[in-house]
Amino acid sequence: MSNVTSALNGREVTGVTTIREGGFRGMITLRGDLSNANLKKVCKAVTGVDMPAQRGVNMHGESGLAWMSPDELLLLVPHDAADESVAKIDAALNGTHYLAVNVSDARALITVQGKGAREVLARVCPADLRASGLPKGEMRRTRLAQVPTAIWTQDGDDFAVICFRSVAGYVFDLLANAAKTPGPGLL
Amino acid sequence: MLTLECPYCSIQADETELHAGGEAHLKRETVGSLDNDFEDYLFMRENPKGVHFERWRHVAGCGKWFHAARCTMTLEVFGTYSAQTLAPPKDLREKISTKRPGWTWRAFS
Amino acid sequence: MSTRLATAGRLLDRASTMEFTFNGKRMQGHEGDTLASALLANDQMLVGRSFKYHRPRGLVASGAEEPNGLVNMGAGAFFEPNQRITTTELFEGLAAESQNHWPSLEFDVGAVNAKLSRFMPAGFYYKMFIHPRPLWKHVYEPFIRKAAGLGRAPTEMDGSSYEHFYAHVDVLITGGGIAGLAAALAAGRAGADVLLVEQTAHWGGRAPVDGAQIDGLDGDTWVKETVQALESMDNVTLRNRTMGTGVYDHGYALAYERLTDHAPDQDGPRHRLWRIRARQIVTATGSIERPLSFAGNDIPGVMLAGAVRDYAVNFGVSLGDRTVVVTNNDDAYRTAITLKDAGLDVPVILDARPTADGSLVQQAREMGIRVALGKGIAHVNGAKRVTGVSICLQAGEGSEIEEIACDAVAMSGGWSPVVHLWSHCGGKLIWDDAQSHFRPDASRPPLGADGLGFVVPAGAANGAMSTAEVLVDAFQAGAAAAKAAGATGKTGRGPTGDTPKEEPMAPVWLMPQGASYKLRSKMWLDYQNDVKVSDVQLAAREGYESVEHTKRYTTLGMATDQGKLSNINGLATLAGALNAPIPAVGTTTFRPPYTPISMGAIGGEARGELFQPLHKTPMHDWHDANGADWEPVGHWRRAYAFVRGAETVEQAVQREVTNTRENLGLLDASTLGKLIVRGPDAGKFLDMLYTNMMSTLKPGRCRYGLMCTENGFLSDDGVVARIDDDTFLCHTTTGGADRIYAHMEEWLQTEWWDWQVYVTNVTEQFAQVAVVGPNARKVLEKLGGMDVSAEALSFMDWADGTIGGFDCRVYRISFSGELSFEIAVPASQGRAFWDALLEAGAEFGVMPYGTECLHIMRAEKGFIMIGDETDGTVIPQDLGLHWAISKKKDDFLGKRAQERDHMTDPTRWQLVGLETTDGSVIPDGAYAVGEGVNENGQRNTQGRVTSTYHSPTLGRGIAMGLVLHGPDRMGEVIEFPKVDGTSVKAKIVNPVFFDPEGEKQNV
Amino acid sequence: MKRYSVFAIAREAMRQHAGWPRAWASPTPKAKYDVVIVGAGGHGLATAYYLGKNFGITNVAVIEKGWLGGGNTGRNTTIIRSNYLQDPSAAIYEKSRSLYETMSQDLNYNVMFSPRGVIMLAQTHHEVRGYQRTAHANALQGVKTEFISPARVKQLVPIMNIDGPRYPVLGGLWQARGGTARHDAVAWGYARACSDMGMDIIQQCEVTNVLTDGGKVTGVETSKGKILCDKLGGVVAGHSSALAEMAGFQLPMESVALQALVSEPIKPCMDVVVMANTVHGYMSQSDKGEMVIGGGTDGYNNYTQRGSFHHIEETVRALIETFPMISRLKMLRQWGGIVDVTGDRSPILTKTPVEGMFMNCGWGTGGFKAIPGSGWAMAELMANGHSPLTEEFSMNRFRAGKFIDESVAAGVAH
Repeated sequence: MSNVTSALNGREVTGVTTIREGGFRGMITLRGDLSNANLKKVCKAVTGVDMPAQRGVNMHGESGLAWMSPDELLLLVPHDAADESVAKIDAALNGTHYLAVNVSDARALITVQGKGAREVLARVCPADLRASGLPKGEMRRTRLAQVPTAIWTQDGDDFAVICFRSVAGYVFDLLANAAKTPGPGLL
Repeated sequence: MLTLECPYCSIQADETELHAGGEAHLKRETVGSLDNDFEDYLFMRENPKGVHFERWRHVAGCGKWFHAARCTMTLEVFGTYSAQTLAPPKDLREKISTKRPGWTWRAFS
Repeated sequence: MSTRLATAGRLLDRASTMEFTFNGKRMQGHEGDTLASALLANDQMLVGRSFKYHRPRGLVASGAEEPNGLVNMGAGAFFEPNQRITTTELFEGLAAESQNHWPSLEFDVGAVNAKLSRFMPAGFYYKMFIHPRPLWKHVYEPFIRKAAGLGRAPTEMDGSSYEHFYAHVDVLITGGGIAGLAAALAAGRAGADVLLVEQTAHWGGRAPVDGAQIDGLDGDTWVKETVQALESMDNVTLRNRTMGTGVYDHGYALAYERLTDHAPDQDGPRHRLWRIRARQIVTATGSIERPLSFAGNDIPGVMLAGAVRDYAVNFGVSLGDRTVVVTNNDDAYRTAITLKDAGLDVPVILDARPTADGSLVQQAREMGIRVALGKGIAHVNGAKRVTGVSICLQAGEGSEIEEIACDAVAMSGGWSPVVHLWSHCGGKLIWDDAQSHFRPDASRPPLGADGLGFVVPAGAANGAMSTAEVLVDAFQAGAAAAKAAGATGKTGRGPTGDTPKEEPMAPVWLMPQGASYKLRSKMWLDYQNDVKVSDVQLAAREGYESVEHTKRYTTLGMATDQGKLSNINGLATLAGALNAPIPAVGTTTFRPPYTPISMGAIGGEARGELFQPLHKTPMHDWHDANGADWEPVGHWRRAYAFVRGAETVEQAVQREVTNTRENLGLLDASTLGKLIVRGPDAGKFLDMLYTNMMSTLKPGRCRYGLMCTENGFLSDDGVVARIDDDTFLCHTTTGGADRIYAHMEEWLQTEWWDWQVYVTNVTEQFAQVAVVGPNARKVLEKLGGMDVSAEALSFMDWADGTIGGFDCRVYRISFSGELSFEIAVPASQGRAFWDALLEAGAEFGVMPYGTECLHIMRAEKGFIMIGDETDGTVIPQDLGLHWAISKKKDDFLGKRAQERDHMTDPTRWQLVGLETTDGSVIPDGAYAVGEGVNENGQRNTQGRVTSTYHSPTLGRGIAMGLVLHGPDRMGEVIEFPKVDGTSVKAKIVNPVFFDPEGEKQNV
Repeated sequence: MKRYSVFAIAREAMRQHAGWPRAWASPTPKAKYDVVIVGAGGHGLATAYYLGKNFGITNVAVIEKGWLGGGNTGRNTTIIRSNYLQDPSAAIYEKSRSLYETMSQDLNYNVMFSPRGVIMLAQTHHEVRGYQRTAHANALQGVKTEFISPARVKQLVPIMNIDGPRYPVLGGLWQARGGTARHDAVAWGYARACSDMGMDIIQQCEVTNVLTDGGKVTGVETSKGKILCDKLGGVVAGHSSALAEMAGFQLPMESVALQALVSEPIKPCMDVVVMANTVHGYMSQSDKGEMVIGGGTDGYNNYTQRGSFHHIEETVRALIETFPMISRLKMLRQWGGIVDVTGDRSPILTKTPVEGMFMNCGWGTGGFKAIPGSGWAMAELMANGHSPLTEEFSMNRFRAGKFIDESVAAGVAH
């Protein structure tokens, strides 16, 4: 619908490493007992993927499940499927103690793609971004410069960054600035 | 620049991803407590030169609070553990005893 | 004179010539030169003036330890003071000027200080300028400040950019000499992730200059092959022009990469600050030669012997035609031999030792160089450059035996390991008698997070002084570090080196041993700060016996080289004066950085737009384009007012208030915190967090609540909406969203972890607009959708629905006293919703309003504002908010604290309204005075204003304030002095100034 | 005592400066003193000095585990101001500031008190209101301050960027008679004057126990043996908790690292002290020409005198934003000190549960400016058992909830 705008309107800067706003994505914060069978079942039903291990991200297309903490998952779904997904979870977990909220619009998704992506991130991120420190399929909740973010890679080369919507411009500028020049070639 | 392992996500977290939360294992005093007990609870702080137990939050991470046992003289970290406990775990206390024989902290040793 | 030799210069590309200027004079150098070597090649011996006496200064060293060669460099946005010329690579067009002189380097009026130096011993300023008192500030101090200070202050915003880089490695090796290379070989072969950094542009350090033979190869060849071998390893990264600057706790280290200093036209950041987490750090930082203390050792032309050799071998530059070498060790003979080989004259080697017969000594003799044993320099002759030396017996008192003409002196007092990085984080030192230096005590390393050592010293930095020893020691260090970092591969055999047999050095701290006061007052320890042997001795005599006292009293080692040349000599002088062994005197603390690093690099990318994250609401861009006068609120910016046309900000505010009261206002309220609290225990939890009862709130209803800290003070407020039996939505202040969310998590995780409650922060999920004013309902009805009538949605109700096609949640709450709806839509639709309200509201006189209008309207209604009425010392009871403090609850955060004596004291100031008797506005922050003064002579007070405005609605000044017994004193007039000496009188009134019955908001 | 003056210098210059006596003696401890002060930092030495000067009590030992002035006195950024909001703070800091005015003459030691002026920048409307409040309070407290315009700020500090863009300067709280002094000289000057009064300054002497008898202090056990006394003053900053523990009581405080840094020296470019609380940084230029910059404190207990680097980073980036020209200066040195921070971040000057023992501690990040006032008040408290200046700073205030909270006005380390 034309009334809808993402945080950065799909901004991108192309280059050796391309920084792009990842557009709309449905995101749901789910807090609860992650070992609960119903919870696992509905998560699978909504996203099509299995429950990830500690720090893991399992993705299938636009959908996926990310482990955020021992009692928190982030569900990724198509943007327009977020509300109905929350409804499905509510139905499935009715009677248990949990919290499911659509947070799609509270977040922004920025991708860092191409050669040098790890080193673009390493300019502003204190986490160990070596392939051994941040392997494929694992999410690191950390900070980029002065704001909290979550970053992960599915293929080991391209990265996705989730941050709060209000600071999407800051994070984008930060990454675009870092991507202007080549890194030292360590990672 | 400390690093502490978050016991909830098993990440070696950088100090800048953490928030320091002061002394651990405080017992909350509230309505009905004596003035000096309430004062102790809010203001009297262990300030040892040596083994200390404290609270941290993995704030730019999983968001969980946890406990750490640390030496304030060398900054050695003896271990981190759950925030949902009233006392340091026994194995950690024993580990500290091998490194700092005779240590005490409040009622713990 | 110093000049360029016809041959030699292993680092030079003689085919490439570069032009540069020094004090405006055009000069030429070659690619590969440093600014220092290029200046010497142009016979520019005089490079600066000292700090205190403005003595003429020439180069003493060839590397990072250089204290004298500092220049102003560049211009405008690229100007930089205190650039060290020995570490400045020459580039085409470089423009440098010398510092700390007036009117010129050659003729400096400040040099009169040198003539008066006998009146300016160590600490002289503590003893004079005491009377008369005002003169210090107005006469003496400005004079001293002007005389000090070295380089010029930059005036413009820096034109360069900077960046950080976070690296995690197994082994960080600092120093790319043969020790660092050998350590990297070992660690790399063992399979560790290795980062090797070298401060200069070249690998190999001193070894090639010193003629080292390694694995049967000459130094240069071995270095080249080893660098190639390391570059071929995937797990090893080499960075030159990158200095290890500091070691911090838990394996944290900083390295400072100078990316474009040598090529200013190149794009990209100027410096990169590496922020490294290493499991192990190898310090292969080499050693630094010590000067000798003889009279006149600061005259331009006196240089460290190793530096003389560096300039000759690396840059093909001779310091002089006739160089006297003075030493207490064999190494300086290498300089004599090198100079002789280059066809220069070495009239004599003065060796303070009574005997010397090592192979280098023999070689020098065989070359026909005169070696005078047991001799030293009584004094150097010359003023702005060396013209000769007078020779004396080292064992004597300085009687002149012979005078020798020369134009350069190469001195060597032995070598000290660079222990800075070892020491930064607590590594301890031991005194090595044989070498007369401090070196790392391997048994007391800096301790990491696991309580084990994480720094391994290697090579000369560990006290290994010969090529052979360096290689063995460094290779072992690399292997040990790799192993400690968890690498398990085999390291194989390490490189081996050949070393000529050297004889022991002899400590010489004073030359000659029995030097008179006159000589001692001409022996420089710290060249830049003008600290002499006599100064240290005076300090000791006056009781400044601790090494830290001496350092601070004399300023020894506090110059920009941080004592790299002077510390050991100063310590030895102090030990001598105290008649104590040197190790008993101890060392000063080594602090980062190893050499100064740019503030720009420390700040990194965080400048301009990236200085701090700017939080933006979905409507931010509209505000920006429509006259928003921004106000920072936390990391958000909120519009203070929307300024139209030629009006002032104040006029805009008054217009917005009037329009909202009369027509229709819109406020972007998106920044207010929104927290979802859910679970069977959510009500119980909120009852603990808020002072009032939240568990009794009915779904569909809203309630205003107060939060206190456990210490009792009011910390936040906001409207809570109950969504369903298990779910609440808590609004916080703008600054409170993250803080209160964290506060909730803290209590849930660390105190009430068995309570079934989940919290999440949905602040940014929604754009929230306050639609306020008599026409508020009209515009919503025009947009159409849900029923917003008074019957369907009464005051303090909320409902979900649609308005104008937007899914939304509407809260019927008011912070202005007007008919008001706060409407939340998904953030992605926020801008469209805002636009729709503006369009539909046009016929109803819609105008957006800012935070100041909000503040005035709430003050007219007597509503408190967190941050105005509260300041961290105010409890809800002070604000007359008893109605919001539940009497029924056994407990809530802050309740016990509010029972303490001082909190229940009836003399606590209480909230009232204040109406000025003359209609004016009480100044912000004014206090109401009481009678008399207190025990400390301060005027007694009886209250203060907390909020004060001109109310356009009432056409007069209104205020809220905290006043002693205020609510009992209605109608009384109290006095608020202004800072200009006048005062304003105000009547104590009810704080609700406008529509006390709520007739406007309840329609 | 040989008096210091330009004439004395001239005289000594003619004889190779051989006639300068020791600035202070280095005696072995006596068995007993009337008063023992633990800690020969600025506060401890000032306490001893005013005990002697104001109360004639000179049978005093000041004992120090390291070298005198070697703790926070010699590690701070030397800012002196008294523009505090709360009455008790303003009283003691203004007393202190006024004593700095004449300290060089009182001590016959040039401590280089430089009343060059201190500005606290207001960069949000909230800060404007806060500092206007302080200015009003100060006027009634006898502290001379004024709230000045951005133009005046720019005039006083031409190198400042007052236009933002992020945090434009909206004004500032200006205290013209605030400034700086030479920190080491303050300790040395007091030490020399104390020694001259016959007091013993005993360095390299560590207290290992506090001796009491029937709840009354009798002396201290030290690395140089037992030293008895009638009254004991603990003035040991970051180590106060440890000393209190020896005496069997606890203090409401924690010890953390506070950091500072200096640039390389440059020619004079900033004549005043600037504190910028919104961006968290403060800066002055020393007489040597170094830009002296204060950093923040760590959030965790620490006795290492080393802090975490990110505080340096945060401070430097804040100051680059405020003073863009410093970007091309270089950091010469960074260091840390251990400060003791109380529950309300205000100091404690107090009697203790041990009769005859007094504590002066908790100055947190702002102790240097308080040295003479703190010593003056502490001496009065120890001599008379009461001082109007220390009344509100009792350690018992926390129990009643009677805090002295200055964070209301300034949220930054200072």
